[in-house]
Amino acid sequence: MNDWVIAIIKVVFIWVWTLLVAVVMTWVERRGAAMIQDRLGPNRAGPFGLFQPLADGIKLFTKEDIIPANANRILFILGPILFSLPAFSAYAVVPFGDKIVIAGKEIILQVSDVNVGFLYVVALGSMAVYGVIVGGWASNNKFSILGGLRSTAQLISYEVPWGLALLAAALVYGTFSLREISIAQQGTFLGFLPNWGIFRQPLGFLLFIVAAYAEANRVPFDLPEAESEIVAGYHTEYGSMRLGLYLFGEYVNLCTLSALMVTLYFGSWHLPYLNMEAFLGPISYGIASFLVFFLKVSFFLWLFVWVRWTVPRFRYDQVMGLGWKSLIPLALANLFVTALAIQLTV
Amino acid sequence: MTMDLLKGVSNCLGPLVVASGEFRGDVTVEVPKARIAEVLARLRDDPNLAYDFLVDLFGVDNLDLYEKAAKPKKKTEGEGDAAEEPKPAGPPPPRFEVIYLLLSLSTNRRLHVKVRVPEDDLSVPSVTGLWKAATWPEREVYDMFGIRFPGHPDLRRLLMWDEFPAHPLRKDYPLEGRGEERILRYE
Amino acid sequence: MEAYTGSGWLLTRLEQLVNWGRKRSPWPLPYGTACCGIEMMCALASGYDMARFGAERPSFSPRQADVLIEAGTITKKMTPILRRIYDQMAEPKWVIAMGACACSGGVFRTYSTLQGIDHVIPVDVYVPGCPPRPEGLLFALLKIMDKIDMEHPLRGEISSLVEGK
Amino acid sequence: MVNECVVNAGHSTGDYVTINIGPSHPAMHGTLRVIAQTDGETVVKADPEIGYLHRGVEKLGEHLTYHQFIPITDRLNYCSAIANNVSYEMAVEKLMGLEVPEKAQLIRVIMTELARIADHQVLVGILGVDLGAFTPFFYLIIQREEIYEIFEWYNGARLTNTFGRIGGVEADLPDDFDARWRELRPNLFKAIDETDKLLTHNRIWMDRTIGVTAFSPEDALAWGFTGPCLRACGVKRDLRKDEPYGLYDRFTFDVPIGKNGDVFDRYMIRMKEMEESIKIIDQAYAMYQEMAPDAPLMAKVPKVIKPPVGEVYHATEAPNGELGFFIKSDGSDKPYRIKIRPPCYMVYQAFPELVKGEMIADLIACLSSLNVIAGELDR
Repeated sequence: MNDWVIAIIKVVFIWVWTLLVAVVMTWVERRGAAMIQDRLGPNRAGPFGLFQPLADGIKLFTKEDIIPANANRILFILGPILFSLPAFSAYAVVPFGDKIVIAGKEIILQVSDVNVGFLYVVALGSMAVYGVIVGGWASNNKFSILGGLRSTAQLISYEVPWGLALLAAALVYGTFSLREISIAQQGTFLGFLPNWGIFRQPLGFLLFIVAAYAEANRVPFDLPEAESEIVAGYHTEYGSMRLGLYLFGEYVNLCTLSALMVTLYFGSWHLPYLNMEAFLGPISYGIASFLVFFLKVSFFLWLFVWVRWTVPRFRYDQVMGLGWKSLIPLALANLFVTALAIQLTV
Repeated sequence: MTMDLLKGVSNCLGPLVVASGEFRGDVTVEVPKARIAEVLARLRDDPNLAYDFLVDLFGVDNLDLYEKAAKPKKKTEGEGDAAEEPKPAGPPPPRFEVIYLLLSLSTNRRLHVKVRVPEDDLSVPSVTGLWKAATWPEREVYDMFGIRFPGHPDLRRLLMWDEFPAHPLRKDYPLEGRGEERILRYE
Repeated sequence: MEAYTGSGWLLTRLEQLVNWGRKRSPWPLPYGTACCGIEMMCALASGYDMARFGAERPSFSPRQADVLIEAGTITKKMTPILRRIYDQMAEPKWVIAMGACACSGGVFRTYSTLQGIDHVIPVDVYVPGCPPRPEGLLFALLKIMDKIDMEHPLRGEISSLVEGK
Repeated sequence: MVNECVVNAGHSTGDYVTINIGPSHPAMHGTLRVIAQTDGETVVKADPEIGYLHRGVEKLGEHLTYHQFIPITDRLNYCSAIANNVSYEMAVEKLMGLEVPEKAQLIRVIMTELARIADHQVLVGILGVDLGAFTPFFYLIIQREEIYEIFEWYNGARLTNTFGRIGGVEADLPDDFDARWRELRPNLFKAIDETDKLLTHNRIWMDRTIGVTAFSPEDALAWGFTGPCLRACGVKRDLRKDEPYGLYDRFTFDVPIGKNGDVFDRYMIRMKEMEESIKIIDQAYAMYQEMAPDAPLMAKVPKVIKPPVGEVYHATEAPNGELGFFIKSDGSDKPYRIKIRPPCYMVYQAFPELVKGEMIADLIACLSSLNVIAGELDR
């Protein structure tokens, strides 16, 4: 019974946390863009415009819900849901802290420690493409279908280097469980570096982050919704809260990807050269590990915003070229070298 | 300098020059309408003149000008009524002009070549074969004056919508239009 | 039942919340056809920064926009397209006619120019000027916000629901 | 039949998909429309449709007096209204045979070059936005606001300036031009520099622009290209150098040219021309400072302008290329016929040729780099 309550609390906590981060992210994105562009950004809704996402949400909720006459109704409704659900679900296996001991009971800060958490994340990551293609197709709009097609091609192409980079990481840690990977990153590597994934897999990390940007449809890979080319891409015909779900799902996606990056390559909740567990109490250690994790995630979230407002976007064939001609060979080489190194050292 | 230019042009074109003039340094030659393509080709290929760049091409409606000349005292104010007024006696001079602005990139000299188009034969041979630059200007002249250009690859209206009933830059078309509205059928 | 209909407390509060949301997030559809489009750009850019009022994320898809900023001349050739764009926008929607041409045709009293977009679509705020300064557009946006404040978005729906039962 | 392609852009035929881009499309600048036949992402055929901003300017000109037409010219290329004003005024002055005082000409040069900078800033900014890089646009617009301030404080309008009069200019440069220019000048360099750093050597930017919609000089001349688009193809032609009007023969400046005539070259030409324009302003302002403070600003012009019967064509180098005014006078106070030769009209008609076989994203990049301003395109 007690375990059930804890599990539910954890699920609710992670939902609320993800939702909150996604909401704050929309604010960060706008204010961040404004900061980069020498503007102020939204500052009327609440203090520093913090309630801006709330206002957007209320407005989108109360807006007329249009389903175009020629659209496929069922799929049109299904699209945004298919898009945003996997993004939420993927979070279930990502550890957001080490453990917390309350009243003698040790609680792992992770919704569920699946031993194939890795595969689960990859599988759900590829689910998101259905939301895009279904939405794009159901809209019965040429720009939407173009956006949907671009997205499909892009996601499928980048799934491969993404998966290969993950595979190399899995080889290094010898496990598919994200929690075990996190724990394995404690201590130092080669005596002076933190024992983080990025130092064991530098190329893998680069491949992962490029592929993650493509997976998240962010600049420079925002072709599915390339504003100046195909209006709004797959969600051209979407208005009201359905659009809200698409926009929201994107930020949740960013959250998941950032969390994954931190878990795999940036030592999850570990601080470099510092074992927090040694001098913090059981409760404060739990909180501190969560905060460290959160700080690292925030940096990667900000990186998404930063990159978005700095670089132009690729062209369709260049995206494909980059994916198939550069990333996949590199990822294969990375995997091979990793395997070789492990074989030699073991 | 302009005299040299005029001489050079008449040497090149010979009897094709119907009339020529000069105003503020701009030299204008008038040539017969039917042979405009030949004239422009000759001007372009002549090594001394080398008018190798078509700057622009446009039409002029001389309706009011002739009416004013016929009745110098009374100035017509409303162009809308001008069409209904009786034409002056005698064979009317050609109503429209099409003017070609040429430029020589090597010598930086310009030349206006003019053809006159009577109202009963609204067609001028197309020069799109010589310069692709003439494509849209010819369409525009067709749109605005109704002058056709046989030989043009795609002579459609350019600025007004396809069903527009008039040619707006003609002098007998009122400035504020005749109340045309564009109606689109949605599917 | 009283609380849900008429000017009950709950309804009024809810309406205020909805109005606040709409007011703070008027996503524009920047339909800049001519000179005013450049001034509209300036209003969106750093110097004037319309995003302060939440009017960010220019939505070129009419489905996603709230405020149609019609900046510039509408010719008769364009008229049906403007009408269609307006029709495609989801309720609630507002229209700003920016500039003399959009308001009345401006200096272009000619055969091809529509003499004011209010011949084809309803306009909420007119901004005079040829072109108006970006401040003019910002003021128009504030006027739209005032207008939103005076609306009762839920009243009609809820009372018809209640009375229907 | 004619109607079917209007809003719904026709139906796809055969193997190709017809995509209607515009007129309300983020990259179409409000009033352009391209009906593209595409094979996947590749454009097989593009058919631009114009006229959505045809306001009847030429017809209107026949009903306005010579002075009244100046404000209408503002609304041709609204990114650089002053260049249009000056071009029109010079055409009328040529028609009248007027000699404009030197000081007025210097003021014209200063203002025209400022307008050129403002125009190029918009182009570069919008090109960035259309390729997905939003930030340079904002950096450029900030400096553009400062140029606007100079305009505004000279004649009261930010955008549609109605600068100058036939026969001269209406007012002397205000006293604190010196201070303002000294403040603006480094900022302009800074904005150009920042944009340069953000874009020019950015790998993605280079991939997106170099070699995209390249055009040969022969084709460019046959299609009637002028201005930066022609220079990008490698033809050194600038009316300020080749047919110097006004005082342009007194200034030293370079005419940057490109090699391939692709989007990157068009972008680079604009970036370099901004710097050249600053050079010209420096020289013109130095010459202006040497003039007597009470030197005349206007030629002797009658109250009512009635030019002699005749027809003239006068062209100037507007930011987009050769902007020419053909004016036919019948001796009355109104022009008998005004024909405007807009620079981007000729450039844009080659659009189908330019984008054939390129991708949809390139179509957008190409359109932006041509700087098609609907106001002067459709008139």
